[in-house]
Amino acid sequence: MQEMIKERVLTLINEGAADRVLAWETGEFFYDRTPKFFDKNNVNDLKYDSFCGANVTKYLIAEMPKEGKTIVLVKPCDSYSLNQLCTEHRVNREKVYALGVGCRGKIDVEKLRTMGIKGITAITEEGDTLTVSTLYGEKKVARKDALLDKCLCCKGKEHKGVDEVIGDSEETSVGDKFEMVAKLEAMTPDERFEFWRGELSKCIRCNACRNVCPACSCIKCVFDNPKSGVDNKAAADDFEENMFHIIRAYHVAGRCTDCGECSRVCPQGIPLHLLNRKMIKDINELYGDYQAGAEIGQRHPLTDYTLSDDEPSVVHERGGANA
Amino acid sequence: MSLTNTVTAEDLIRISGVDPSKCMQCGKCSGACPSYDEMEYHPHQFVAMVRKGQIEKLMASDAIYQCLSCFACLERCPRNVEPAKLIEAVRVAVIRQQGMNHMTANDIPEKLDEKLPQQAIVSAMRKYSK
Amino acid sequence: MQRIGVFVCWCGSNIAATVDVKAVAEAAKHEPGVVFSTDYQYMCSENGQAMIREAIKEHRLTGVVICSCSPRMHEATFRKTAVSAGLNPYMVEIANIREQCSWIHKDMAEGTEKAIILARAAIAKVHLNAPLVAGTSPVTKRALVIGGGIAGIQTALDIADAGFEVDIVEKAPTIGGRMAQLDKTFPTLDCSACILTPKMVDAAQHEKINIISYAELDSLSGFVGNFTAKIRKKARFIDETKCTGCGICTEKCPSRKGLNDFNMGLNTRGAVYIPFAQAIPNVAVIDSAQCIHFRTGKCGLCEKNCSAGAIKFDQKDEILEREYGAIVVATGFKPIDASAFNEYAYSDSPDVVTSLEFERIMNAAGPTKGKLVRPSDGKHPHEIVFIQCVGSRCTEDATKGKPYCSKICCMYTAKHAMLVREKYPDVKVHVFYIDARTPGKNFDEFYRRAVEQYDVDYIKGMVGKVSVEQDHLHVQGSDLINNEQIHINADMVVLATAIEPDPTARALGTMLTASMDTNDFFTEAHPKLRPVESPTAGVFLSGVAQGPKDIPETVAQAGAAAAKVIGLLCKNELTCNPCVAHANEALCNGCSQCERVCPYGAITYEDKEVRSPEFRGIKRIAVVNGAICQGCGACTVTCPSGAMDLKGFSNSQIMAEVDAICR
Amino acid sequence: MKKLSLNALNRFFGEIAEKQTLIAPIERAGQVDFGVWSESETVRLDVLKTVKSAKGAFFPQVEDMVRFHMQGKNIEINPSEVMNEDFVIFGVRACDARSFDLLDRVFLSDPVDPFYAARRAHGTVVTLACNEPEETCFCSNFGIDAAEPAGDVSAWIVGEELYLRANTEKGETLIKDLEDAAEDAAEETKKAIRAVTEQLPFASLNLEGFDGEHLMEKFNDPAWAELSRACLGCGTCTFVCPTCQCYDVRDFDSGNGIQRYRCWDSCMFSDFTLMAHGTNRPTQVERFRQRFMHKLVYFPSNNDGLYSCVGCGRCLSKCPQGLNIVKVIKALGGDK
Amino acid sequence: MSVNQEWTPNIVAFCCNWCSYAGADLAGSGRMNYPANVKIIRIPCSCRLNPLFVLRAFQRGADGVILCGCHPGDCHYSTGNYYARRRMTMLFSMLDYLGIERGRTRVEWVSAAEGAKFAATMNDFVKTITDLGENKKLEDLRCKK
Repeated sequence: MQEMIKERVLTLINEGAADRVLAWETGEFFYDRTPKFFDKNNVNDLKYDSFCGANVTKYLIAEMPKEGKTIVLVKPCDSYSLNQLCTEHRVNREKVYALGVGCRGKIDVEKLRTMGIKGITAITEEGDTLTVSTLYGEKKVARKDALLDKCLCCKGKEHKGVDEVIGDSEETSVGDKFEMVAKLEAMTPDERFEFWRGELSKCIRCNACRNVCPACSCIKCVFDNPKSGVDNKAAADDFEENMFHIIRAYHVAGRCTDCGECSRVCPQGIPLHLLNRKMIKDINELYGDYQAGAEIGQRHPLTDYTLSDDEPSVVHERGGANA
Repeated sequence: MSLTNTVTAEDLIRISGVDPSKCMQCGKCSGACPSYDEMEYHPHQFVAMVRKGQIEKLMASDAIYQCLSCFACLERCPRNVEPAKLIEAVRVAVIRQQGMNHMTANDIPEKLDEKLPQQAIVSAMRKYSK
Repeated sequence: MQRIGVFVCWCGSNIAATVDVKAVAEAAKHEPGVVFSTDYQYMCSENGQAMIREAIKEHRLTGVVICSCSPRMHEATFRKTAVSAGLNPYMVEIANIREQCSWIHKDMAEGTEKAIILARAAIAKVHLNAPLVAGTSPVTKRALVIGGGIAGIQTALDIADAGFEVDIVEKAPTIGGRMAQLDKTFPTLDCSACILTPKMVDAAQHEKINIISYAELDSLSGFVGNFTAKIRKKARFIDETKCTGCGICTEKCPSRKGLNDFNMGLNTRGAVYIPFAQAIPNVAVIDSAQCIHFRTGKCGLCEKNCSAGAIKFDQKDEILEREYGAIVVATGFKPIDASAFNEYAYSDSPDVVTSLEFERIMNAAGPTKGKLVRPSDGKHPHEIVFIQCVGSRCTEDATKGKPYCSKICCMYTAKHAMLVREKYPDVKVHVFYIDARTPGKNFDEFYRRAVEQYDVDYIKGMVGKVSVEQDHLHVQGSDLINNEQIHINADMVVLATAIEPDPTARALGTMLTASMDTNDFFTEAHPKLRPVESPTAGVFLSGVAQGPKDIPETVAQAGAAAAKVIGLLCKNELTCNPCVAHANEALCNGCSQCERVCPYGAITYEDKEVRSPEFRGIKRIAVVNGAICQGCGACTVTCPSGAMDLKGFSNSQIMAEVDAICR
Repeated sequence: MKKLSLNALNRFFGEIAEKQTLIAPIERAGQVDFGVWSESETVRLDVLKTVKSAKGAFFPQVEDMVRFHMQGKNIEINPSEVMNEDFVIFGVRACDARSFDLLDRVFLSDPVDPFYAARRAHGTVVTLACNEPEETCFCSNFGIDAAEPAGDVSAWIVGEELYLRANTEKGETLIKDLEDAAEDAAEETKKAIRAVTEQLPFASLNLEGFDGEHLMEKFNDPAWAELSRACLGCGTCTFVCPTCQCYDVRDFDSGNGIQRYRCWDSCMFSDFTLMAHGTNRPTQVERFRQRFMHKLVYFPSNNDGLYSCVGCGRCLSKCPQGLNIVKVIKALGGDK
Repeated sequence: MSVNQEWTPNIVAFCCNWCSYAGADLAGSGRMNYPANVKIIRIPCSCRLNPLFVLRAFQRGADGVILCGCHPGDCHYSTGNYYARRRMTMLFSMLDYLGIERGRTRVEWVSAAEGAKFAATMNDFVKTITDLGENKKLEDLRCKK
């Protein structure tokens, strides 16, 4: 597929349909991928394989003032982010050629590490099995066990609103994506509090979740703005840890496409997507099913209303026993 | 009929769930009442008298048994006062003071009468089997 | 750093009885930035205001905090005071220590402590206040009156007499409204048409008044002084400029099945009709749903017979776009549907009629030419029962009745009873009533006349049931005074049905962003002090649209609304509310979320060159039109970056208040 | 050399914790970081790299400095107390142990940082040799021997035994009651570690040219623009880094007074050293360059050629977009 | 607040200018009592309430936060309270999800004519918060020193 993509990109650039391509290059290890802009001279370094988990669409924002058109490689899930960015006028769709690329789920090397696999030197894929070579011998792992968490709640194999698709995709989701949210909802408030304290207390406020998030596209975030009254560079206490994540989830509510980048990049492994997904679940249940980024120009549920919306007290009424 | 404990308006309000202060004495309940002529006190008077605390008079009156519990008053009231429930409450108060049931389900067959409408039996059960 | 003065009002004993005002003034002294603090019996008095003015000058105050009654009461007063001392009016903040403190607390220590906290919050806020300068916007010197009943007509006449242009938009083919349907008016019993039609003619002939009949408001944009209305002029299939109102077409029309709305459906009319003889404009209208030509393509008798050539079957709805400075809502009322009350057998017998139907029956131009007959068989009735409060004062079911008193029923029922007895002394008249409400000039005298002079049988009590029997109506009711149940065999029953706002009002309220109460009556800006203004600037209220009222009250309110409109249109420009939203260019992402929640369309976007530490170059940013923005703040919360903020209620000001309260 | 059965480790920890605070790599919510030990915590000596480095023991992410309190119109000033209790940090790896030397050069040189100095004086460092170095490790480039970690006590895991060797008096005191063992008990383990270290992909990076001599050349290298392009500007690399020592001093207005504290800052952040006029590193290119220039050029220039990187490899595994110091060294170093 | 007394809750009430603030004034005019620990902040419309303000109040030591606005359909700005309703629903849900006690936050619609409802609402809310006790889960200890 990688070669087909390179060929197509080159054709597009040569035809004058675009000037550059936003994709991935390989890093220091066989498994790390860095988003990169290529032109026709170095497009040969373009890499597309099972390690290209990163969602590159946010890089388009900085590209907008430049002349010409950019091809962006989007996996099915990334296409939602692209549409959402266009809806919010952060990306001008006319300056982008969205090239959908097939995806059968991306591999999470961190996951292999947490399985206790150390010193990874190579991974070969054969069907549903991965063979992991390490400094300390070879290990076999089922592919599905090594997928990024975001692939486990895959939004499907369909690219939304792209100009063209290359390669086939597979849906990789397993079970109900709201399962963990529902599990948390079923806990008592104190249990939930303990759960989130445990998770959020790990936060080092590196801002990776925010900076990678395609919805967090503010030119200056409130948490960086001394005039906002809530800025800080470190969570000085529990309250600030909570507040940062509450406000971040709230600011992206209705706009979050559930791309899962926040959890992917968190160095502390905080399941941040569970915050966003809770908002998505609530929106679906209270205001009707809504998928941010499904198309350009949607009016998101928090900038909309109906006369018969539930009262906020519905929050207290739902979930009965654990009130 | 011996009245040992004093029944207050609050007791009746609690038993019936009726708020007599909502009544504006329009008399539509009494205008709709099929037992009006038999009753010493009429539906609107029940409401007024409960409001004034004249409970003993009501409890002593046969009017409480002349009410058919047809609920016409309740249906017609423009302000949801529900006089029938209040009358029922007075009956209940009387029965509670008596401390025993007048009628059990077993007594019904012998009392059955071809001419008696079924509603009357139901009503009678309501009245006497507290 | 601001130099803040704090002024604590005693409000006589209203505040001083439960708040130690001296302690509040003393505590305020220790707050940062406070350079002067004092207390006084009545801050709003001339002496109090003089004290504030002097302090502003003497202590070079940049901010003022008044601890007094609600800002809704005297904020404007104290802002003016500040202006007269050379301070920007928006540098004044009020701490509400009366309504929200001294009046609700009994304990002195508690009240004082809370007053100090409220003062601190106001001080914290004023630290962040900035002088605001109100912008101005021009005023279009034309008014729109929605509804052409007596309320609308009177308002339009008064405005036009002051020299301003007025458009009346009336949804029916003629102006005149409900009053045109009435026979006589209480308490003088003069003929309704005789006093109304000259007014209609005045309106039609007034050079400043433009009547747009058979039309409805389609949409409205803009703001006080600058509304743009789109008015849908429905096709009447008649060329208004040609029709002479001769009425030949209405006679020739072969379709006679249309219910005559003007006569409350008691008789029928042709597909082409003129609602009533004195209609204005005196122009026919074709009911296309009924018209044979529209249904079959044939007929066209009217067209053939019209010598003026006024019939236009191909006429289309027309949209007029007009600009206005002010809008008056005079949409009036309709009687509620009496069929919801099964007990009165309205649906079961044609002899049970509503009062407005009875009004038409009694009217010389009505379906019976003014002769009192039973609708069922045309026979003369001998006994009539009037029932009051049908659906009024009814809290039972919102879909059925109305919780309010409709106000006019007692009087018109007395009028009806009296008119019947006057014309037909043989007819027995009973009136069932709950309370006879007759406050008004000559009202009670009128009612007593019905009882004493005309021998109308007033029965204190309500009807529980009306049943249709062979040739009469059996009425069962209670007489509470005689403590008996009454049974009457009546020939007719007249229901004094409650009145409710016209059904078009709700949609109009939304279009005008004018608030309404749960009963769909338009809300006044203040129930006592601003009874003819809507809270939405530039929208005024006239007649029953605001609440039940009789004709003289309606006319009075119509005049008052006109006066308010004139006051507005006299101005060449309006001062805008300076407490509006504004976008910080450096922070704005141009994401368009704010635009989506703005109820006024005050936000637009433009590409602009911006230089900030985070961004250099051209970017899309939000721009707020300060004349359109009303300052609700919906945009400020939807903005994730905090670029959008509200002057006078900024993020930092509100947070400062929170901090001060939670300290 | 002393020895201790790994089974007895918890008892040993308990003995230490009776007298002083014990900090060890413990697992919380699925992640292993240095934290205060108690019997209920799970110690994970098998995990090579804690997410955050050990520097937090001496230079915590947030540290209160002084509190101001307004009384009427007077200000009361209460400086925070410096650390005054002994503590032990256990399980520090060779790379992190070296980072303490680097931090010392910053915080203990004049003017001495009293908060850091107090923590250093009260802390006893127990290091642990890296039995299974990972592919991201490259400490050997900076003269660090993963088999011979520094610290007050050095430790090795050999089979089911832990061997400990005191390097300082503090260390001596800590382990004096343990059972004696042969001095060469860990030699085989050390050999094995060194054998792996040599095979690591980045065992020998070419650091040529990273010195004061070539400062301008490196500074002006056009490669920075491309290298930094994917950088998100998050602080992950700096916050997991054992040698990053930048902090910001901030005031928090609590309503009742001002709490002045310092917290880690990151040169990757757009508001790093933001001043009234703006910032002198307006784009991510400058910020990215700053971080690596500091580690590889400025710091060694001022500190006898000592690089401000210890090769722990945390940035290699944690950067969300696969950027890291190795990539920079390869792009700008001798192998360019 | 004085530290010597036993704990009483501190409650911040955000009231929209047009309905609820006027309702609060009416409660005052009617001399309807409610506890002094309720302090009102006037905002132009319920839709002006930023979730940040709610969190700020909790941070600074509020034990309960209540938002009062015009009844849905009666907003002075026609749509403000509809947005507020969704926003607060989502915020409350988020707080609940994080394990913050339900009941610390509330929204009530109080019209300018509902002085009695305002007072009754405040009495009830104060009681709820008193029963819930001190806000420990969302406090910033620095603010309590």
